[in-house]
Amino acid sequence: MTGAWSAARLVVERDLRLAFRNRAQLLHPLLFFAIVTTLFPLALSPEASRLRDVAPGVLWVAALLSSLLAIEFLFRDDAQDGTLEQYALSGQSLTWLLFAKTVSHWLLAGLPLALMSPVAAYGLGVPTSAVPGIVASVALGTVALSLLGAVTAGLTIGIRRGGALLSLLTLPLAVPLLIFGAQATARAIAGSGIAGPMYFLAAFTVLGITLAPLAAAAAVRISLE
Amino acid sequence: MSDFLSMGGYASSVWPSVVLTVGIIVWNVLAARRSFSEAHAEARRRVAMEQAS
Amino acid sequence: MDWTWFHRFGSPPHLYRIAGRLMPWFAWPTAILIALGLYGGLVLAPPDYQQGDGFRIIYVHAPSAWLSLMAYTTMALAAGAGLIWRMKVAHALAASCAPIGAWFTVAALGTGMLWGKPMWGTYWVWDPRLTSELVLLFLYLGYMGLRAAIEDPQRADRASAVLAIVGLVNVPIVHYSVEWWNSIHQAPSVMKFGKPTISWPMLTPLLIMFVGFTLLFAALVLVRVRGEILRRERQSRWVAEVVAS
Amino acid sequence: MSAHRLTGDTLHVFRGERHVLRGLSFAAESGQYLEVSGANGAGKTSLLRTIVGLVQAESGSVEWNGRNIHADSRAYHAQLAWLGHDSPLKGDLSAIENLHYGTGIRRPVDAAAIDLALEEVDASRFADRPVRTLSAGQRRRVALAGVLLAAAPLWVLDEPATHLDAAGHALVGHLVERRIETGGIVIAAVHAPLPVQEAHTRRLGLSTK
Repeated sequence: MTGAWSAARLVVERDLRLAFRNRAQLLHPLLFFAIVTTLFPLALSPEASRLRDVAPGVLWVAALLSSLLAIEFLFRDDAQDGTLEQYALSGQSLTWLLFAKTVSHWLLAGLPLALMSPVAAYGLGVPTSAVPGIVASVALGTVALSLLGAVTAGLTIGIRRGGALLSLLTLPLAVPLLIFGAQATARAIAGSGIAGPMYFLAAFTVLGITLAPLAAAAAVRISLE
Repeated sequence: MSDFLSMGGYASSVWPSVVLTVGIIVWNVLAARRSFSEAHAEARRRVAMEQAS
Repeated sequence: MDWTWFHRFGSPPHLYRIAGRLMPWFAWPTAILIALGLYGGLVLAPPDYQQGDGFRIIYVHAPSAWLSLMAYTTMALAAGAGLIWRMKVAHALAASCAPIGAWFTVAALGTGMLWGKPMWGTYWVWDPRLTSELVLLFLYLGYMGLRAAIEDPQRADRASAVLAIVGLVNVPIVHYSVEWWNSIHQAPSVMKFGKPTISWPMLTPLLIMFVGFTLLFAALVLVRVRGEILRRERQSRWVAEVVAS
Repeated sequence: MSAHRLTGDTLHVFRGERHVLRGLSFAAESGQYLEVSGANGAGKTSLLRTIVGLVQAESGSVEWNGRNIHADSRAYHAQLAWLGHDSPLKGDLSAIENLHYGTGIRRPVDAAAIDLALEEVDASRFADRPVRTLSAGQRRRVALAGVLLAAAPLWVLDEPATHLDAAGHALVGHLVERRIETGGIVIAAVHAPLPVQEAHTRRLGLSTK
């Protein structure tokens, strides 16, 4: 019997290897993020001060929507080719394996987004002093979002044209993330401490780590039935 | 009476609110009953079909 | 401890009969209490010194908001029971709560907006309560959307149950974060909704309305749950006997 | 080598509105091959999915060595190899990589064991190619190598020989034969009977009504 850690490592490794063999799919959410944040200056005004005011909201809404694109693919292939069934019948804890899958999803979707956010922020006239705060808040927020997405993606497995439904299920649940994430970004831009909203984001993430994999496993089992 | 109806100048807010809420209550009562009778009719149709076959 | 009541409650024909028998006992008091509460609130209660007669909207708004939350909580708890004990009747109960809750969320939102027009000068401001209600409406719509999208009724029951529970954990977090967000962005002089200086003649009709809406919810659920049980038990013999008579 | 026993007791299974299994019972023990046959829609797949625990029966139970399979499902799944209708393979990975990850989460497996398993299903020739480039029959062979590698006493196979040629069909029969001779139990849903010795075979026919 494979130990739990090795099993999780194998799940992550497989996802990473698959993603690098098929890099285009990886880039789509990032391109989406870049394009949306580019559209705002065109729609509003190129004036730096006005852009700076809306930057937190623009960054977070764009991050939320592009993560949603990635979440749609979280389980789709694995459900179609029967890999999820094999996970469920592997003798390992399905909760644990799905947690590993969520980790690999964050590495492939959330982390690149966090690393790209300074570029988008710079385009919105955000001072470079805000970069660490923005990266930290987007990185933490996307962890929680990946966890949340694992649950809702698990619920919508096998539903034809489930994309819009997935948004309807995920976005209301992500409201706290948006509020605290955007607030952290706003404070980073203003140069005041971001600790307050970051604590909330962290608390939400911890709650997500403890509960979301369980709910995701339940959701996947139900969807496989 | 007209005092009561004018609601101290707030008639345009108070009365639509009351109408909306009462309307939703009535609608829900009707919808609940319709939902039940549909399920009932459907079950009856099914039983009849099974007896016929 | 005697668990027979639990198993009897879990038996679909039993709940079907009980619900049918209990329903009138909720329906009539509901009608009387709501009529009484409306009369008390619209006629007897004195106007608020600050909001005048406009505050009377609270007699329909607050009970609707209360019902919308109560329905969501009931739905999620019933869904949880259905998941844990694989109880059909619990899923039937959860399914009956959703449309009722969604409608009264609409009522709470609509009356809130109508209150906002004279008080804020616009139908919509991002008041924390209204915002929370709006998110709640989306949660209800997502729940019903998921249910409708899954063809297999048992799978629909169980999948939507997971969603309801996740939503229940999230509702207080949403509420809290919206309050927090509002405290940062809102100017303090803006009047918060539903905070008139309350006195007994004002409070009594409100309490009557709360009880009335609670009974209304129970009565509506009792009617709907019977239909949901029939839908889930189509194959069983007892249904054939019940619908034949 | 311990003897195993799998039993199903008055299983009732619904798929949506349809009552597919109406009080089905069966038993199989070490050294037996249980062949499930029936027309399309007779409930073969539902039965197999109930046996492995993906589907829960409305009433009735499946027991592995006298214990309900849902009592300790992880221990049960560790002794079970499941092959569904589709071969659970990733098109962008080679056969070897697929087996490395697929089997790896169940039990530690080295390259030599994977090579051996691929040889046994006559898939060594295309072991390095991305699975995407293989034919459906070749994929089925790789998936069967995965079943071999699981080293599980119980095999539950849904149409193991689909897409396979005559030689592949014989191969599946041979693999099943070997599994039951060494104390295993194999349950398979099939359209055409597998070439397995009659003495070891139990048959379970499902009808649509």
